[in-house]
Amino acid sequence: MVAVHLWSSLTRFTDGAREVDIDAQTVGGVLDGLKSDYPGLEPILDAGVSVVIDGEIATGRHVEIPEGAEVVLMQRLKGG
Amino acid sequence: MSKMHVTTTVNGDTVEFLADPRETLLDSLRDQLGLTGTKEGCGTGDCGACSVRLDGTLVCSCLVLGVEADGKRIDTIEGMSEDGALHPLQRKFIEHAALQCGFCTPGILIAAKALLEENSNPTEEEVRYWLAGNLCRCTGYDKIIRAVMDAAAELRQEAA
Amino acid sequence: MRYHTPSTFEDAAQLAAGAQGLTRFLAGGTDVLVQMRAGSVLPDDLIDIKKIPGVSDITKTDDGGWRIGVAVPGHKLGADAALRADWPGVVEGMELVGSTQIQGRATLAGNLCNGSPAADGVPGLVAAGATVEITGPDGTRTAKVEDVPTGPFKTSLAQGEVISAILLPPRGPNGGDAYLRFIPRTEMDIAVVGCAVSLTLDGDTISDARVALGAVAPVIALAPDAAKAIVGTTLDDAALDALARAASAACKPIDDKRGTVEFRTEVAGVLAKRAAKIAYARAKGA
Amino acid sequence: MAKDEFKEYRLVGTRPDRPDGLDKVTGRARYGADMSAPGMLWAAVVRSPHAHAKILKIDASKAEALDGVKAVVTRADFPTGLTGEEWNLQENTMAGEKALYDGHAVAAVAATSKLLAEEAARLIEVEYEVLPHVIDVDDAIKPDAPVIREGAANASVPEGMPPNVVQYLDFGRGDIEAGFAEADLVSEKTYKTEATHQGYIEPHACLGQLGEDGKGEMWVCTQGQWFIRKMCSDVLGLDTAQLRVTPSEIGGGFGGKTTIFMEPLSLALSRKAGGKPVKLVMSRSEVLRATGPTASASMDVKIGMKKDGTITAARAEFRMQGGAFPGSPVDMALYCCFAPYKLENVQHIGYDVLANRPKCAAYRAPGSPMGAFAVESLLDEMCRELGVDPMEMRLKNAVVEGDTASYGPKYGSIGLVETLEATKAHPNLKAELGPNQGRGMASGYWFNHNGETSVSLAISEDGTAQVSIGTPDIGGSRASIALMTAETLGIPYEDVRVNVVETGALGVNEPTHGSRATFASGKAAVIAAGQAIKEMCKRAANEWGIDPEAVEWADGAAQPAGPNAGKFPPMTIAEIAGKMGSTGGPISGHHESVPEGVGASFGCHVVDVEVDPETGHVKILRYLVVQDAGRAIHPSYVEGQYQGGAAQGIGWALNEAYIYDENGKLQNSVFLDYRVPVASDLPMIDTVIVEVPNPGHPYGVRGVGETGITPPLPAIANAIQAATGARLHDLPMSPPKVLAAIKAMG
Repeated sequence: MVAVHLWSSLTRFTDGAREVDIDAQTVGGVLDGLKSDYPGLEPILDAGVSVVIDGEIATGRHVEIPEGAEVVLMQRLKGG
Repeated sequence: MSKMHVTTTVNGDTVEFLADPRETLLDSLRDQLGLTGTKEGCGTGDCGACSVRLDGTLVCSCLVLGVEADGKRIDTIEGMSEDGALHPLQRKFIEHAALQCGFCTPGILIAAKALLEENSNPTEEEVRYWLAGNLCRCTGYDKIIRAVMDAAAELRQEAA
Repeated sequence: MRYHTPSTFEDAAQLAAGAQGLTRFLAGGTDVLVQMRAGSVLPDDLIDIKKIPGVSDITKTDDGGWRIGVAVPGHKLGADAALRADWPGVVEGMELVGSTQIQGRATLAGNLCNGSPAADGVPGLVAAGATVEITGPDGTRTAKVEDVPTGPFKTSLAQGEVISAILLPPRGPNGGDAYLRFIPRTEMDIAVVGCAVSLTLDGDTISDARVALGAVAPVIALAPDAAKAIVGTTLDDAALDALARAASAACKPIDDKRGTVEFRTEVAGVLAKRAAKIAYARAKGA
Repeated sequence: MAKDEFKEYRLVGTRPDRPDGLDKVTGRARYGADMSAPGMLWAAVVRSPHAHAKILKIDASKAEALDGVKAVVTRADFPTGLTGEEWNLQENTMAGEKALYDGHAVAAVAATSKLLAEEAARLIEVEYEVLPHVIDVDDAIKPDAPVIREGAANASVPEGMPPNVVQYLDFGRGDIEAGFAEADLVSEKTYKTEATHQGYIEPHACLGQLGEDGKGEMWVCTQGQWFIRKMCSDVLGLDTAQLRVTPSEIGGGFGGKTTIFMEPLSLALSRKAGGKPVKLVMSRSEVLRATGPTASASMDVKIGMKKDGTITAARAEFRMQGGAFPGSPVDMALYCCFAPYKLENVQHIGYDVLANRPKCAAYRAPGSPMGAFAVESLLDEMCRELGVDPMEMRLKNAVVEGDTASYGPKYGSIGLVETLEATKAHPNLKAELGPNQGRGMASGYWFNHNGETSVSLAISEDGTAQVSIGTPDIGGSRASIALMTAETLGIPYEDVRVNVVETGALGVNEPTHGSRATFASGKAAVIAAGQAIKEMCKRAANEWGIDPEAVEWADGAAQPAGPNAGKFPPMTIAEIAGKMGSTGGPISGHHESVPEGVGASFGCHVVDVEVDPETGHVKILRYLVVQDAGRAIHPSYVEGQYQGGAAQGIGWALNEAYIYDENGKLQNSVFLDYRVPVASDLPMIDTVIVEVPNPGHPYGVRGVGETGITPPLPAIANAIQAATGARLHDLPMSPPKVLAAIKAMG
């Protein structure tokens, strides 16, 4: 199980939960798990988010999530 | 709207072209003569990227008509190095990293050369005011000013 | 567009008088070419007056005044030490127009004929009491510089009329002038406020003065009350304050992208004081 | 990490001439508008003069009747059915039912000459029905504001929000009210920033060609050729691989050239004109009216502070408009605004709002400068009120490795404290100040970015190396990548040629954005060089008849690793390369990834100003930039990024702004009135490169391009207060505003 921290306005789709447990081993698994557990999140996740694992932005769906890692969902970062 | 025949000297070479009288010297240089080193940044005389010398005078070629060049002498960035040797200003710009994107560089080099011909030992403030009509958005001007001052020092040494 | 290069002002005037569509005279071109590029002015006939003999000359007249050719660019004006010694305020006004590159082309006459209320070259001429020689299809006349602009980008020149010279009066002894403008940056801006002061001293006392304001009204104009405030004084603090108040009171500015009514009004007074001090020092020979 | 613990390198950290320097000082370098093609046409664009208007009719018959006019396109020439950002891009390229801002393209024409194309454009008649418009973000967010587009809001926006809110954001942690209750001083203020433009000196330019078969080519000035390819393909309904995009040299971008504006128009015109190449070059006025300036912002910030300077809680509520389309950087602004501070209790709320302005693009650290203006200004005001030294306050609350960032994740290796300490030690802080002079300080932050990256390296027959990269060189990155490659291979810097290549030559690369080129392309080049080294060791091992594992690479040559490997003289790269045809073929390396290990960069700026109390004119006397570069590969170009960022920030702070009239028309669409700093406006810009190496990069690189634009806005506001006592809360701090603020103090 991975504990995923969400930003506040997403809690509308998670019955108010700021942190949700998802059964997944990878970033892709987390995103898919979020969608299936909380369908309201789907358009937001599809619009693009960053998954931050222990402070580092994951580089793709394949990235594995270590045991006990801190997982934070953020808007997708871009730059100039 | 008939075109006019223009004969002019560019970087020492006599050239001829046909110009629509509405066409700027900048467009004549770039589109008729293939001298694309002179750049257009604004078309209104506010950025200096199109700087050239017209009979020795520093001007914005976007504010000169092609037909006005008839019988005149024009110097552009393409003529700045002589016999394959870079002008000290050109060398110093590379050495001091005085360019990032390089788009304003030809105009600044032309303008700086005109300054050093008029004033071989300019102060930092004089360089800054002389180049106020040459916008650079990348460098904050610091390294440009240093490169011009250093080139001036080298030219003075050569002259001494 | 037809491009003409007449060799006399008479020919230039005839060309313009006979033209059917839109006509522009081309001297330095630093306004006309910008307008053509923006598509705001698309002339049918463009009359380049730079091939007329004498247009690039600056000559001292027999009475001790100056005749400035209409194609004299700013950098050439600035390089004339004798002219600068007589009328430094006129010269420094023109030198503030644009960049080094613009100075290679832009002319006093063009700056005047463009009709901008913010023209930096003009307040100095107005304060100096300069006139222009105008050639038209029916001959030549002269006019005061301040009578040329009639509104933003409008002039009193009739169809076919072209300015053929700018005439400065003799400076005379114990005189000095100065021009200051305010801009947000240090260079390359159009004046938000401009102020020229020309004065003559009798000992330490100002015997005669003219103050001209730019960018604070539809046209560049004299501010007679501002001049009155310093005539008869030694430019002491009270006179300077009165000058500032009168200069501010003469303003009829607008809010625009370059400044506000309040700002222009306030700064007109500040610049009038500062310009008067410089002109005074110059008159003293400092 | 102290400097002396540093690994010293042969090349990394030196300052050689940049490889493209000669081309750029001789006028030979070819930028967007410098390319021509046989049979080429010129294009011009017809743009809306209205801020918001229904397009009733477009009549191009007069234009089409001109001899030499070859094609006219309108939205009717584009495919339908696009959605999301693809639709946004298409709509921004060419207006459909409505013109959404002054300058929005409504038609385009191609003709045999530039002057003819412009004349034809003037003859295209467009009938409009003018609609009510809205420009200011605080007006646009009102419930009764003119509605710019129904249905543009995404799923993040709760029911009942005003109609122009298209994205809503709310995140934070801790107990914000409890945090404020702990404070000795709680302050809350509102700050506003106006839109500014990247102001690159090169206007957008492209030369496009597209045949009836859907195959096309484009030469274009861009930060990202693959982005251009994908976006043009989306907008025109093309197969992406059929379009080949070659980047020109680029005359500045700063984020503004990471997307499309008019590029699809040249392709659409080309297709309609029978496949003739079409050149399209924007005027400066078109650049300012119709490309991608940054957002304008209205920001409420509330902070609680103890007497000793400890921050107990912080709350930010930001409203930003990024034009008539979703995408203002309100999210980035919120992420960055409190990033330098350790916060237990923090809350962020953001609204992305539509207005009748051009679609914003990225601009150097998008969002971060606005947020910093609000937060760093308020912190300075609070330090004044409490009598706390602003530097000590920053040190006391500074984040360090392992801290949780205000926006969520934990920080890895960062150099904020080192940056602040280096600032504190700088002589500029001891310079004496005269009357009407004041000093201000502020911090800034940018995450930096990795992005899709693909790099190829090949060893040439003589042992020199070529590196193909996909990130256009916007400020000297060829030099830094050549340095790292040469360092790794053990060969001279001059033996490496770095080529920025077209879309056909590599896998997909993201643009040069997010301060990523030297980090990402550099890291990939180093890995690719490692692969080539491994292969060269193998070739030497085969030659020597020993195990490849027994060969190591040093000083540009294969060497037996230790005495057990046997005694062989080193085999140089030139020797190995010279025989490659007979020893197994070409030697190359290739790496593609989204590279891990991005290192964030903090900066601190200190500025001294002098304010004319009678005119409000602000003169910059002294300017100091201190920033963590991780490791400066080519220090001159790192300094250049610091200085350039500071100069742009100074312009934003003092005089740059989008100015609209009451009809929503842009009033300052030329450089005369869009006032970027000129040479005489600035002093020398002092720099200190702090080097806390990024463990995620083989040479310790952090991106350095963006952080530098962030601190100037608040630093100058803080300095103006120090000089005059007057506090400015709105940008730009132009003379009329400064004078009014001074007068308001009485």
